[in-house]
Amino acid sequence: MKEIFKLGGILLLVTALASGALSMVNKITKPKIEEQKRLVVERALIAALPTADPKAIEKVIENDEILYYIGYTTQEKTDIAGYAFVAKKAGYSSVIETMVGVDTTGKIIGIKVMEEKETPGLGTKIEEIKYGESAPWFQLQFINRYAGELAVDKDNGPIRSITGATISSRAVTNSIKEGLEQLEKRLGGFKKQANPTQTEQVS
Amino acid sequence: MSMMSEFSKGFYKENPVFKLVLGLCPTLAVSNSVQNAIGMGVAATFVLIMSNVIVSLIRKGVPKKIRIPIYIVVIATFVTIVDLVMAGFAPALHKSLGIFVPLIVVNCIILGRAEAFAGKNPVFYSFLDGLGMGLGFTFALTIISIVRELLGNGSLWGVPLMPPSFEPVLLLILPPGAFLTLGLFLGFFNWLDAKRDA
Amino acid sequence: MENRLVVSASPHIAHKDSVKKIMFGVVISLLPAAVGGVYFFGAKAAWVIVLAILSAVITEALIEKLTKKPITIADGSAIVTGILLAFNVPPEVPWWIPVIGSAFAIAIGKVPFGGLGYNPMNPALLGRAFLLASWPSHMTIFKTAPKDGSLSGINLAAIKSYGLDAITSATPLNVFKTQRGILFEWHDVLKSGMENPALQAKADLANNAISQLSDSYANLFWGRVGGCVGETSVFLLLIGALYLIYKRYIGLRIPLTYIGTVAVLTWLFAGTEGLFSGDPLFHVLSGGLILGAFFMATDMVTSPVTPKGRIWFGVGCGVITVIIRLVGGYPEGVSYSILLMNLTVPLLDRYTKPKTFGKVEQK
Amino acid sequence: MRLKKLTFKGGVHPPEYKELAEDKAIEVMPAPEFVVIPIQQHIGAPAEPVVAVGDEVKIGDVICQAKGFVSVPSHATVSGTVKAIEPRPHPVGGNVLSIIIENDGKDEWSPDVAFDEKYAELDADEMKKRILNAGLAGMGGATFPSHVKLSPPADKPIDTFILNGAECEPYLTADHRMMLEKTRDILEGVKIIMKILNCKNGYIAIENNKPDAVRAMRQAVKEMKMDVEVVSLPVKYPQGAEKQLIKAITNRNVPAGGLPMDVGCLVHNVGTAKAIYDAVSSKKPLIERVVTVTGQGIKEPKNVLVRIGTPFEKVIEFCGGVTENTIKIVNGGPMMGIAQFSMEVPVIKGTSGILALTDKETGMRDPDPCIRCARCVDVCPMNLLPNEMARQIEYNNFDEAHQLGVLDCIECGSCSFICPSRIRHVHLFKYAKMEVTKKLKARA
Amino acid sequence: MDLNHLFVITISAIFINNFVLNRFLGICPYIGVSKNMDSAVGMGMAVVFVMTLASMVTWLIYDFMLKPTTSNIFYIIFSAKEPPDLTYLKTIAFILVIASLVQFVEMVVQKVSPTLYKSLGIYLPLITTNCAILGVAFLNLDENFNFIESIVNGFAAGVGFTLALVLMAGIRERLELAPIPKPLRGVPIAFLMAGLMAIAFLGFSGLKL
Ligand SMILES: Cc1cc2nc3c(=O)[nH]c(=O)nc-3n(C[C@H](O)[C@H](O)[C@H](O)COP(=O)(O)O)c2cc1C
Ligand SMILES: Cc1cc2nc3c(=O)[nH]c(=O)nc-3n(C[C@H](O)[C@H](O)[C@H](O)COP(=O)(O)O)c2cc1C
Ligand SMILES: Cc1cc2nc3c(=O)[nH]c(=O)nc-3n(C[C@H](O)[C@H](O)[C@H](O)COP(=O)(O)O)c2cc1C
Ligand SMILES: Cc1cc2nc3c(=O)[nH]c(=O)nc-3n(C[C@H](O)[C@H](O)[C@H](O)CO)c2cc1C
Ligand code: SF4
Ligand code: SF4
Ligand code: SF4
Ligand code: SF4
Ligand code: FES
Repeated sequence: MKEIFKLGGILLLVTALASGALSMVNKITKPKIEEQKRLVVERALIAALPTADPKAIEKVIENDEILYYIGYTTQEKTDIAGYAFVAKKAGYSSVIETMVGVDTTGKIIGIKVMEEKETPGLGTKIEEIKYGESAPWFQLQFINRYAGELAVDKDNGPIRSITGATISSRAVTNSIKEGLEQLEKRLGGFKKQANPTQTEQVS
Repeated sequence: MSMMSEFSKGFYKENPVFKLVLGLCPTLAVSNSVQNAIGMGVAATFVLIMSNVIVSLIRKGVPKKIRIPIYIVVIATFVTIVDLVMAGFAPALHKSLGIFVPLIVVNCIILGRAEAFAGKNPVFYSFLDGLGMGLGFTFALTIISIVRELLGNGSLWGVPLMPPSFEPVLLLILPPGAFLTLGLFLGFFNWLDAKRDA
Repeated sequence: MENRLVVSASPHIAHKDSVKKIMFGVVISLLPAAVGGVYFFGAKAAWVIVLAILSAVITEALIEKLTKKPITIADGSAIVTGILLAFNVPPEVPWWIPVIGSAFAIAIGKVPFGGLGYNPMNPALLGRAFLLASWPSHMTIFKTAPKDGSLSGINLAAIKSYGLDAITSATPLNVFKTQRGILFEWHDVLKSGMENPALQAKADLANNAISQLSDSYANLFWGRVGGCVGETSVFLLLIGALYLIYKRYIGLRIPLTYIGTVAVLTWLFAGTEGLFSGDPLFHVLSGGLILGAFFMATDMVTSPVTPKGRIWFGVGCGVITVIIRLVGGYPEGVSYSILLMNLTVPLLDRYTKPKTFGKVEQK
Repeated sequence: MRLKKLTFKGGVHPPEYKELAEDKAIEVMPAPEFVVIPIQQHIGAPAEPVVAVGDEVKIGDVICQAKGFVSVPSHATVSGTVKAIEPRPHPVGGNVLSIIIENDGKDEWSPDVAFDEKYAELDADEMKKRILNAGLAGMGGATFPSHVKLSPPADKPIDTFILNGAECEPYLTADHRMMLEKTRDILEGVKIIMKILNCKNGYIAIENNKPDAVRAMRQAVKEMKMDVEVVSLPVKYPQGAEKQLIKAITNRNVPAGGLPMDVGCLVHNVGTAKAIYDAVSSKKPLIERVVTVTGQGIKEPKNVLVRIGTPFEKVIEFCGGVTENTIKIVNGGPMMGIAQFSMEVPVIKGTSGILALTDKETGMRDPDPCIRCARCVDVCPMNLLPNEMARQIEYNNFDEAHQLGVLDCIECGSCSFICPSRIRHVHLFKYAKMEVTKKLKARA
Repeated sequence: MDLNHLFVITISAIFINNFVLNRFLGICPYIGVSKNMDSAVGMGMAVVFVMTLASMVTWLIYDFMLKPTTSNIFYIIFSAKEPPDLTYLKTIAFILVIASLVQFVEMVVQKVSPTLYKSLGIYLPLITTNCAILGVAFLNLDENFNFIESIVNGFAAGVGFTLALVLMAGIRERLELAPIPKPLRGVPIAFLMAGLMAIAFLGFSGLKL
């Protein structure tokens, strides 16, 4: 019995030491990790709203849910550069999340796929950057298009789908289209000032 | 025992993957690209070295009965360090290695070396053993991933290398490709050994 | 004279069949469908078949030569594998697809396990699954419409009159799957009470397309539809199957339970208007079901030896085929269902071992 | 009136080749210059020689005496001098102590042998004694002592007797000819057996490829006013195996490892029935039997009445000798018979046929790998998995083979016959049975 | 509780994302214990049991001890100012909990049912440091599963593991009796077979329920 307590004590001590050491490491890395998480969204927003001032992007929240973002051209927040939102839809083997930015007329000005776990080599081509190019060719096709045009070639639209990954291509395309339609409803039509319930400064 | 052999045995003679057939899950899971393979290899090597060193240091003071739990705590500590640092400084790698980073804890190479070697040998040898085994593991991961990435994606370290007309053998970077490649490598090394012994 | 006497255990006479005879029997039984493939899809289909056979045979001979084993290509099993692989790829694939597929089938699927008789899974289907996973674009795109027919099997007149051309550039099962998806989407929209005129138009088209599919039985039966080289003509395949049955090279347990299960399950679940609204005949005639049921699920090496085991094997193939066709990631499920059931063969054999004669009354 | 099809599960249809000899009436072969009579021609304990070298014997004299209950005596089959008592090659294998008698050509009979008018009134015990004294061992091939079979324990009464005239083995026609030529003798034998056992149901089972035998039997049964049924069975090997025969006729399953008497049945071969008649009516011992000498290798296939102990060579000579391309000499039928090293071996009580097979007939080839075609499984009358057992035995896994039921195998050879890969199942199973019994004994 | 959702989790864990064939977890026992059917079944049952239990326990630990919420027990016991974020200790906590849990189960089983111990117990120590068990705990976190979902996922993952293991065992018993080329015998052929199995399981990929 006594031995058990002794051994238990030693084990506890070792664990406590280890936890102590880890809490120190954690102090150093924690801010870094949180920064990384924020950067993912931030980078996506910058990509989606290239005309907005990165420091002047607000999120529109309702019931703890981010509905969309508003980007202003300057920090004075006088002119709206555009809106951004996250489009989601199930692809082949995962839910694909894309940050989409539109200008006030509803024209897409930037997109970035944030999250997907599609089949490597097939579905993941939605993020593929061809050698020598600077942006994923699949995503570039969406720039300057309006909701009405969005459909992949198999559905007689102009978006060239990835060979062998029509499902992923369709998921991205349709999620953006639906997101845009929803945003339009929320804004009460494009080219109009929205009526946000609550706004808050991002970054 | 020679220092050189403690270090070099991990590469071929006692290669953890090809010869000891240990640590298979990460080997299969992250060998789909050279980047992942080397990232995982370095992470595991770090944990191996550090846990070997610490275990060797404390080997005399640890009661026999609870040595395994204590080793596990030591290993888990270093794994957590790797996990946190990777999340903070190499988020992309962290994401693509996924749960296989924390799972280094249960990678039997590490506990195996602690138990079989570091618990019985002085610090410097344990360090060499950890380094050698870790590099051996990294080496195994790397050559598997070279085959898989080059043929399965037409690239190495993400850089396209094959002529544009090459159509990659996608299966190789899918799960079945991992099993098949490892199986063929294991068979190939058995064959090599048999040929050398003959 | 005396020293010439051979002493061996009984029996002292043997049936005249041999492995070689059986394998070449299968080759003969596949000829009608092969000729049909060439007739419907043109010379490139012939190329695919020839390349697949050559690759299978050469791969087997080469490995055996390198490993200094007896060369076994004369037994004909590699030829069967080659033909069946060719039957399972689209006619317009690049030349290296059948070559690599056959090589994989033999070099990975057969030889490492000990060669003929020991491979646990169907080599030809492994070859196909390998090709499908590696080069899905080549393996899922069908461009060649058969002679005298359309890819989807829908009659050309109907295509024109219904304005279906946009959705009929695919094989019948492809059309079925995508159009059924649209209908379900439309049902959801209807239920939610929203309006969506664009979708409604699509749903109307989908309804037309599906009803046209049902009217294409004759095309499916004769083979005037798109698809893989050897899978399209039910008629020609059945001629070969009858020959095999007549020769007793295959039994009926697997094919009948397989096809029966598919028919029942599709009748139950494959409709768009609830239970019992499916079209079993369409499902039995389309895709590679007939090819799979008579020529591939019956591969004796990779199917159970016990009578009951063969029945469960057929049922299992049927269930998985229907699951994949209705909710899976592919329009067609025959290949994968057979491969998956191959995995269960040792278990089936084990748990369906017949009771020894005389053991029945004991206990 | 039977509605069920009279058959059993499994079985094969080998080519019959019965036409070679079925129309040949039984010919009596003259006694040879010498005979070789092994002391063991039956299942059970070997008999004990009671003559010495140099002794003079007459036909029917006992030359070796039964030793124990499961054993039978043997008799001199020619008159003459005992020349030697030494091991000689035996058709069932190995060398067995044999009594060699030189024929003096006089054909003198032992005085005991005489027709007894009142034999039918003898009681069962006396009949059984005569049967034992006549040295009867089953002539269907298994050579089990007949008197033992006819003495079931009191708790296992036998209500059904089946006369086995199936002769399902290809080539063999001896039983067929006997049923045509000795119809009445056989039926008298049946009467005796049914009397000994006091059983009510009698069946005479004949495969329907012998319609003339069925007709002859039916006719004779009617004439003799016997209450037995002549059953015509579909042609399928091994229809004559007793468990399968009992299943086909009575639909009873003899338990695995059990005996026919466990289900109240007894089966005897037609040759045995005739011998029983001879033994009981005339005290005539078993000194000769009908042998079918046939096969493509025999120049003049015949059914021959041969003295027990006649060397194969002589019998074959009597049938014109063998052709050049003969590669196999078999004692028995082609499915279960035993291939011989030499033609010196003698005809014994269980020799139903002598086959000379040519290379073409045997279709011998080296085995291919098993392709799991399951034909062997489909044909096995015992419902075993021959392919699995064979594979386990090839890897010396006798425990697994035992579990798969190798001891239940009746060695009918259907599996090997049908196998396209020419797997030598029966060879493996015989070997495995030995190993398994050895192991079981060691364990016990 | 949405039963449909639980059904999807189950099917996904067994067939679509099979632990062994798709996620590469538990490969060592999969290769090591699949030579014989009886041990495969024993190991499988042990894994199902421990995975379910581990999913349950680690979920509780994570939600009530590590996560910075107001129901964190350290927050309650020490009445700290704000809930502590101890999530960085999850690896160390999980492995210790799983290891002691398995030990405890082993002891209980040994006491309560010696027969069960005989068939199951010998596999328990092997499982302690098996990545499949720890893996399921992390996956439950990754997927944000709630308590019930975690348990269902743990159970189904175990079943998926057992399925792959038992199928493999059946096939390997047959491969023992095959003339496999020497260098491939044993582990290499098992990997090739696993690869072919994984190809067959691709048939389930993209299943939409
Ligand atoms: C192993 C495997 C993984 C797949 N992964 C994806 C995927 O990530 N995204 C996708 O859209 N389709 C995927 N597919 C589906 C097929 O490629 C499917 O045929 C294709 O999506 C249909 O597109 P197509 O119309 O271009 O042929 C996968 C197929 C296989 C065999
Ligand atoms: C496979 C097999 C086939 C047999 N075929 C026959 C047959 O056709 N005729 C026959 O009389 N005995 C046949 N027998 C022998 C019988 O089972 C049984 O031993 C015999 O009929 C008993 O009679 P007996 O004691 O008079 O020899 C066969 C045995 C086996 C194992
Ligand atoms: C050890 C042994 C004991 C036997 N005991 C009897 C018996 O008591 N009664 C009986 O009718 N047959 C008995 N038999 C004979 C069998 O029933 C059967 O006739 C004989 O084995 C030959 O049959 P077969 O030619 O079908 O193989 C016995 C056989 C053996 C091997
Ligand atoms: C009826 C029958 C069906 C066959 N089906 C196939 C098949 O689907 N795929 C294949 O590779 N070989 C098939 N074969 C050939 C042979 O069995 C095959 O090559 C072996 O699986 C290789 O060991 C078949 C053979 C027969 C007799
Ligand atoms: S961690 Fe365990 S299961 Fe994995 S390789 Fe090591 S011993 Fe095997
Ligand atoms: S011994 Fe042979 S021929 Fe005679 S009855 Fe039996 S099986 Fe038929
Ligand atoms: S020899 Fe044995 S295993 Fe073969 S068929 Fe006859 S009873 Fe069955
Ligand atoms: S008949 Fe021959 S090849 Fe066919 S399963 Fe039986 S043993 Fe194998
Ligand atoms: S089981 Fe070995 S590392 Fe996963």
